Amino acid sequence: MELDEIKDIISFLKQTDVTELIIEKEGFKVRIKRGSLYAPIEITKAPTIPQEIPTKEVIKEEEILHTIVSPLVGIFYRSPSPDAQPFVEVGSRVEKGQVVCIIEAMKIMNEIESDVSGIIKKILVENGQPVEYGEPLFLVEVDK
Amino acid sequence: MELDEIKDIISFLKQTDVTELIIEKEGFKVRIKRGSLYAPIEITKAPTIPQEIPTKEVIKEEEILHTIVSPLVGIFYRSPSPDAQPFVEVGSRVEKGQVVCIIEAMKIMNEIESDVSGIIKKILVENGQPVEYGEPLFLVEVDK
Amino acid sequence: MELFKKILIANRGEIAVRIIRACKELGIKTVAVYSEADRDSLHVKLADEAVCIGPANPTHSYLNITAILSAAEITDAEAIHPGYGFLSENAQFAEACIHSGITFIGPTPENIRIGGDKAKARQILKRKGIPVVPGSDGPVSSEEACMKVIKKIGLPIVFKASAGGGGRGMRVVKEEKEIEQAFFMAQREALAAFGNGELYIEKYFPKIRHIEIQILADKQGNIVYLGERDCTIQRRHQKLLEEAPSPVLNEKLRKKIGEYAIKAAKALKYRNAGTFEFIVDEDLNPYFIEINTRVQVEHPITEMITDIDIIKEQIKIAYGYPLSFKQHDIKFRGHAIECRINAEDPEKFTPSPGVVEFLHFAGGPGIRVDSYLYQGCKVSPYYDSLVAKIIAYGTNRQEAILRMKRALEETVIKGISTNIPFFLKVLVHPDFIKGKYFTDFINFINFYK
Amino acid sequence: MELFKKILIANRGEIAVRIIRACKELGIKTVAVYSEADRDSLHVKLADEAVCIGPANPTHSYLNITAILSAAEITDAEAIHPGYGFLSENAQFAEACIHSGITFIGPTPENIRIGGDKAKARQILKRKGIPVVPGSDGPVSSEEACMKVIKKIGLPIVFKASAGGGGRGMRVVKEEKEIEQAFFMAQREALAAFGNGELYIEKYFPKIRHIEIQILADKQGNIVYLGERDCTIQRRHQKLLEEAPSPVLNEKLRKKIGEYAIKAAKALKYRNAGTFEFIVDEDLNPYFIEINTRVQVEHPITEMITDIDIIKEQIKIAYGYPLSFKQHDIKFRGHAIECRINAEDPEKFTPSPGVVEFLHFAGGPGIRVDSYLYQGCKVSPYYDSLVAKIIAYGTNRQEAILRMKRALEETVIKGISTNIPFFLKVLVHPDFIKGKYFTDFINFINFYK
Repeated sequence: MELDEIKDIISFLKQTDVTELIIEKEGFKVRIKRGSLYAPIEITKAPTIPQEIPTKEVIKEEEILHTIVSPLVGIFYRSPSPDAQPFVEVGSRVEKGQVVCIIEAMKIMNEIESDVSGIIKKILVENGQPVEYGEPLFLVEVDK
Repeated sequence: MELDEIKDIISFLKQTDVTELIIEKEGFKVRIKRGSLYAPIEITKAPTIPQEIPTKEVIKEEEILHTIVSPLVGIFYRSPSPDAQPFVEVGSRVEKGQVVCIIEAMKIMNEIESDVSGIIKKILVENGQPVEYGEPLFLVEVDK
Repeated sequence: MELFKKILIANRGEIAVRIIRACKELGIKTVAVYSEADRDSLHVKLADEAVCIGPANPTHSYLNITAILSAAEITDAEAIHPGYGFLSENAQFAEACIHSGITFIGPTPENIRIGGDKAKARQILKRKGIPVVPGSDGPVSSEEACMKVIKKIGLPIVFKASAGGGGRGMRVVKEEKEIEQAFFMAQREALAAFGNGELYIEKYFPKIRHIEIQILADKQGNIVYLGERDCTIQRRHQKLLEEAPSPVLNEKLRKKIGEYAIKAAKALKYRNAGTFEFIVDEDLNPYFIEINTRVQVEHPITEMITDIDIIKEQIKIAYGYPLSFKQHDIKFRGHAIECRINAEDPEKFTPSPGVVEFLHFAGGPGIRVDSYLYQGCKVSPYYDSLVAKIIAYGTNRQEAILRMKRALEETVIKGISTNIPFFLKVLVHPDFIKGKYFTDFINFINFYK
Repeated sequence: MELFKKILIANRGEIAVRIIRACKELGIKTVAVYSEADRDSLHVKLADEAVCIGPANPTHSYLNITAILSAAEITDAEAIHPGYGFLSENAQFAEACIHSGITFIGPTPENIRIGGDKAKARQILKRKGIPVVPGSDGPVSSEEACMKVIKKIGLPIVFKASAGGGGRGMRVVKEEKEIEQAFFMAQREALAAFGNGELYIEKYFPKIRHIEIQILADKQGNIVYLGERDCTIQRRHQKLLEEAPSPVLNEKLRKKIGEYAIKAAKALKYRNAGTFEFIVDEDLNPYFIEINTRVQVEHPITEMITDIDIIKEQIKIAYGYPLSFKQHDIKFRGHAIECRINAEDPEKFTPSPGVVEFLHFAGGPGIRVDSYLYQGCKVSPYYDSLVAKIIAYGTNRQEAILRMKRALEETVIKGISTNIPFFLKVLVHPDFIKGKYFTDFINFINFYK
């Protein structure tokens, strides 16, 4: 039994109400005990703006991909004007310092530059959507 | 199993609600216990009547000795009248059903009988002291 | 102010906590009593002293008169506050206190006896000119006696047990052919529940409101009423939500019913706190139904609108002080609502005992919480399912409703189920918002949405 | 009642929670803003929407005007409530709101500017016949100017910064030889703290009480005062415990100071909620000292004794409604005390951030808790150490004191240190109980017992 298998079991257990599990296998013994949990803090639903970030995916891919996040609150635009071409598409190559989008705050258009060089693998926000400070915008496969 | 692997497991566990994990493998045994999750409940000092029972000792000896507890609330008396001899002393032999003390409740003297046969090893309450329901009175070494 | 030095609280749960708080604010030492199941309960932690009085089963602990009086004796408590439930309406207990030289904080044993004999209370108050629900003059013991009464007042009627409470020994009769069976069923039920099969008859009103008047009476004979509480929102005769003032009473009617209560209390030589219960029909006619000779669960809503601490007044009256205010000093202000938070399934109303795994009560303006819960505490299956009372005050009814709503939305209780989802439905129901509801209101709440 | 559909709360902690509660009770949607350190904070959980506006450092989040206005824009908030602290007394922010078409819930930018220019406010109100502490007419810019003033009013005096607050830029002078150094030190401190070295002089009274008057002013020009708050219990100019009414004011003096505040508010064309601060000397002479152009931390004690919800009134006034009551409608009732529970060492007053491991607040009659704490929450080192306000109401001062004491004794906060032990010493101190204390009271509390 490998470490990854154990982790996998524990992750699975979190979704169940099992409190103790003992596995004996080929001279291997694992005992997992859960419980006496701190109650998870869910005072009320706290919807954040914008609608749910696909956290799972981002976190998984974050391990290998770089995330460009929003440095300010505002409206996300993919192109300099409604008729213009987007700054970048999935698959575009970007250089560090290259403008990848615009965030409008207080009627001012702020050009957002990539902080790495690499390939855009995913665009996480829709054109015209409001974004928070620190919100993930792009996933980039960084040049090695 | 390497130190790094163990560290890795511990880091991972921090994100879960697992409280105990035992892994035995190739003559290697790891037990990880997390804890002190629930804050202990100590709202305020809750002094009980009478003054503190020497709980530790009682619990230790309880494992081998039998405890005669008070079946009612009242005043504990060791003898039938102030001038009389006590019903029992440490070292006395008692038979099941033998009176070991009196508990006065509402001006009524209630004779308390031993529920086992054996030797009195300890008298836990002072003469004239108030006792609660269920309060330990005597420790008895039960006949085998 | 000279007062008792030490009071024993012969109760548990939120009302024991409530009484301990009042004592602390009066500088009085407190003795909690507890069963083995309640060793870690909040009232035990808050009291200055605590005495274990028996096992979990209340018959052998909270209803054990000898154990409680012994506990008072060994701790030198000068008085006992019985709270509500348990021994609070037990005349023998009140007498036993008096015989032991301990002050019973409540009405006289005679008051308690009358409160427990509903048919007699009806008779006495009727003679004093207080309207009672049309029905029998005292108990009816035969079918023929029943028929006579029914001929006079007409159907529908309801059989009630003289010793009754909580809906047991009650039977509604709508058609003549049901009379016989209903009579015997109610009699049997009353006998089984109260050891007393005596029944009386009342006219049955399908659309009523349940209005009760809080009174305070000192030993000098001064009596005041603290306005009414509207306890119409019930489920099987168990109150769930109360409000004060009632949305249907006008100033004139309030005064009229209040004065009935005073007259009744005078006739009965009533002492200490008490509640006179009335029903009010669709045409706003009030009829006396019964007396509760103890502090009520819902007393806080009266405290919120009158600024009078009923528990403290009970203690001062029991010590011998005259009331420090007269009827005209009592000013009503704003509106208060109480929700009784029960540990129960919000749809099926089945009890839900357990350990409270996470707890967060609402705070902020106008919110009062009376509860024995703390995070990590046990809600025992042995006792009442009431775990908290959330009380919302507002300058008007609308503010009180909206405040209660936001308070319930803020409240988080995990580990046990509660009826909070039920109240959230009540508070947005158009009939509730309009104040137009009767005791059958709960039937109009959709539980399965 | 027609009102804003959505309000953004440009604050955090207990005051953000307080404002969200008021909005919920008015049926207004709320937008919380938060820094990265506050992602799990209670105000974020309670609001309908929440926007992250920057990193933990408040300069880049809660003080970031652009980020906050952008957040209002993307969420379509119609108004912003600034709470206290942060941007609440920033005239530029109020103006920026107005320019963005967003209602600023607070006074006008002009009001805020006058509030921030203490020397000028003194001058204006003095001309209107309101007694101010004897001192300079406006700022003093040279040693010679100082000497002139001092010759007139005599020593001791205190130098204060025109832009000041929180005790910075303040220096007491008791002897003539200290004047020069004190002047330059105060100037340098004021410059460093506020970017403005302007000073003015006031007579220094060693034994004073700090009394403030809460006013409400609508856009139609109606102004009322809601009585005073006594904020004399302070440590280094930081208020710790406040009470209303003041134990030293009589009816006549209360009215007099209240009317000074109204006169001042009229002179300044004041709008929305505001506080006029006075000192009262040992002979009960009041002197105006400054204006606070925002809601105060201690506003709940006024709410308790007047039954007026100040935050709701602020919102209604900002929307354009006239006040729904006149001065003679305001009735004062009972007594209220607030203790500011800070996450700090109770003896050394050093901050104590951390995770709240166990939490149990007091409940029961007369207790209000305004807090952002929940069990498991983080108390961040980046912000103010105020974690909760416990407010006790009583029908009289004695009841309020005893109630506060029992509430603090019931309260359990683990994982962080708090100043609750300090308050427990204050509440039993004979001078406090007699109501005879001045701003130096804290020196008489023995911390090491």
